[in-house]
Amino acid sequence: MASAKEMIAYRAAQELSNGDVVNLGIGLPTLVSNYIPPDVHIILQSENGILGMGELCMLGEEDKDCVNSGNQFVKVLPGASYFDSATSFGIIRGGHVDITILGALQVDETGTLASHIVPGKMVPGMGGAMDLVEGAKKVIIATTHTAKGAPKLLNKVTLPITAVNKVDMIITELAVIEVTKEGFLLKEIAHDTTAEEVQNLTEAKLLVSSELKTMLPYQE
Amino acid sequence: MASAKEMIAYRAAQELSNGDVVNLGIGLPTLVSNYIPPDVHIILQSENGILGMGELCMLGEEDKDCVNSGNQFVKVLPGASYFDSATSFGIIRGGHVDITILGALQVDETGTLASHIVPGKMVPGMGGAMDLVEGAKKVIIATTHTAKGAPKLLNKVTLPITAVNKVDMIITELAVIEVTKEGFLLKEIAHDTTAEEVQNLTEAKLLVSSELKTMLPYQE
Amino acid sequence: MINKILSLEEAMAFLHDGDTVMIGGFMACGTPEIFMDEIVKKNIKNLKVIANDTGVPGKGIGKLISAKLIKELTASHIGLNPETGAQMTAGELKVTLVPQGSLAEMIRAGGAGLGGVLTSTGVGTEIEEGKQKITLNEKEYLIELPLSADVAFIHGSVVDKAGNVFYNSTTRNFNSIMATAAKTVIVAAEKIVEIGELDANHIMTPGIFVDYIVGGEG
Amino acid sequence: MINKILSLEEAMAFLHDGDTVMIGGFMACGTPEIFMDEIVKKNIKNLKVIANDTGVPGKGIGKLISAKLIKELTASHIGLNPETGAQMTAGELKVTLVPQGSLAEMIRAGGAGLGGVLTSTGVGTEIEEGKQKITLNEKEYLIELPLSADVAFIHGSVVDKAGNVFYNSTTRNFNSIMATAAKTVIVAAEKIVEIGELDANHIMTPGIFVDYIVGGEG
Repeated sequence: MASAKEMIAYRAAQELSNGDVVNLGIGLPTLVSNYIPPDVHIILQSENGILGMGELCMLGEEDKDCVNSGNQFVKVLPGASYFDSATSFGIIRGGHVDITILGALQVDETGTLASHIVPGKMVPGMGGAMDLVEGAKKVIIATTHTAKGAPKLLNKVTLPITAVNKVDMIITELAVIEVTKEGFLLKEIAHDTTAEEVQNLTEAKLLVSSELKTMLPYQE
Repeated sequence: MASAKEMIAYRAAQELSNGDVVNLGIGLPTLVSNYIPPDVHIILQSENGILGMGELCMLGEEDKDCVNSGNQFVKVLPGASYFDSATSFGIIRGGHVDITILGALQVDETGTLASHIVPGKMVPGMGGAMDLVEGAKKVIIATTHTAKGAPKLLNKVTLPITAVNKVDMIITELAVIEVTKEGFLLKEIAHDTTAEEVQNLTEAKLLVSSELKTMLPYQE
Repeated sequence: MINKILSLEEAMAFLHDGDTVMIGGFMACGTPEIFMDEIVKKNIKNLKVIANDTGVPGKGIGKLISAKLIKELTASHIGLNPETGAQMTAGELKVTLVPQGSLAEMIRAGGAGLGGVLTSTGVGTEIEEGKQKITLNEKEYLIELPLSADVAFIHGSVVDKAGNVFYNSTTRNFNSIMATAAKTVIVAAEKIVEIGELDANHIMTPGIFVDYIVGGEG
Repeated sequence: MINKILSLEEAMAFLHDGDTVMIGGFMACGTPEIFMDEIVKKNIKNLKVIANDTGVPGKGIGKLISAKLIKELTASHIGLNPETGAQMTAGELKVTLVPQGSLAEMIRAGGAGLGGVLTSTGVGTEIEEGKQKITLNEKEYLIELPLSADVAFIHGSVVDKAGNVFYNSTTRNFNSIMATAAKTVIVAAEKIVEIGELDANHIMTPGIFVDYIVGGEG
């Protein structure tokens, strides 16, 4: 039985198309690369300065100079390139990343995101998240639907904001939600839930798509 | 007998010190590199993307990809580097060029320069001149003292301005003039002229240095 | 892997009358000549060109000038092509002159998603006209706005099939920044190599910026 | 030719208590460790550090954090070093968090003589605080100001005796931009080579930016 995280990562991977330039956030989003369909070739960007990032290194394969933005040793694929941080964020801010998949603390129905800080508790800093959310052509949030039962999909973000009106889509273990001008549009639900149950775990009102589908179930 | 241009270029070359990063404008200033003392090693920048530029190529020596900003084939010295135009002007605007030597149509006693345009006559555009005058640590104007007898060193520039209050020094075939807060300070005159004669060919008032010297005469 | 290699004819289908076009090069060094020739051959007109200069008659962008295909020009220098000045004086060509360093930053800003940059270059000169000024720490700056284009035609010395570009020597100039700032970027390659033949450390323009590659340059 | 090669001890004489210091690296990859160790050894204090992050305890800038040598920090991320957060909470360390892309542009602007850059990153967030905003074409931007430093400590994979630097793989990160933005730039070289051994096309930081070279890194 797949974990919620695996299910989310699996479904998020289906959003990627051949040739897409993709930046995956640290944590859950990184798992997405495990589930990319074999006929889909994407170009992974790592904001510390790689295009064409490959797999994590196995023990003994490490090149001490080649890490990803999570400070893990990685390989690069043929055709990869390296660059400095200003160029890297020129790529990001300039709209040359097709899709970024990131985690979230909170998202609201206007597509506003909080992901980088919990005052008094967690103060890691925004790293590259603010620029990624601002600059990527499509922003997908991959997150568990709730935090220990507390809704993360809200009417209005209450934590410090990472970016305003920028999230396009939210993928959780329960649902796929598009952020529209009218608010959250429920497009898919997991096979073992109902729109009502998803609504109960969501603070903001969900508009239910007339073409509501069942989420593609997880496959090894 | 040396020409006025040779005399100016020769004297200007004496302003360069070991290790200086120098950008020479097209025309007369380019001649300066012919007269750099043998114990002085400077680093020539060419704004199209070279640090460590060497001599002009002789016929048959050309690399089609390596030109200077005057579109002449050049050599590069060991330790040279190439870069793009944004980086090149980062070097220039960022104050990493120690000295630029440029020509002028007019300079006034506030150090304001006109060098790039004569309305209705010559409209070449400013190229890199505005950034060079703005960004270089020291701006030396190397020019004939007059244009066919008409003064070029004025109370106030009348042609379109290239940069405001940026010229530090003017070297002509007749004089070396420092631009001070009080105006033009005559520091050196050619051996065959007098301060009075220089003043007669200069519109702006010349303050004469108490340590007025004779210009180093041209030597082959 | 997506095939990016096109014939010259196929590539030119991406350029249309009236388009805004960036063209790399500095006085024709690093200007993609095969595209200049093909634009003239196809007689694609009313172009709005962004480039450092217009080369010389018969070379580089000078070919487009001679054929009177440019309607508006943004450049830093036109002095070495008297035809450009003549067309400007005759009212056939609208020329906007921009300091070279500002031009480079404006193109970079267009590619890097910046709303503009602040430079003191041009303060107190005619360059100020129509531009917003701002004073910070008692120093005046012009706000120079980003530039972008429909198509960028660039030169590449060595290009791999993924579109990664290496520029030799001084051919880099405006090519690498223009590659970031246009909807469609087409490179004229002197040499096309297999993916992996270029060292990842030596790539100057990542392949994601390059849409199409045409061989046969230089 | 001026000799730029110094001993570690000689190089450290350029850093003083209270200086503003840029330190290259991204999570300690490409951070010049020999300088971190020497700063701790010399106990140079009250530093104002500009860097992407503070590494982890015992690695990279984490060494300076553990020794409590930093008074003010400008960074994009401190999450992987809990000591940094603890010192901040205890009021021992003033931290200014900046989005990573803005940080890179601010450093670049400092080196490139720009008065600032306009970015929409951070609009509508706490990042706005104390910053000037500007609206262009109905879009809001923050004016992010240039950063510069007294000293920049950078890492170089291969450095020639003229100070030209090649950075291998992902070690380039903030090193190349910081090299442009400090009064004194000191590189920790993994390998020092003769002038001319680096290909002019592969040099990532021209030697004019580097004041001093110290060997023995990595």
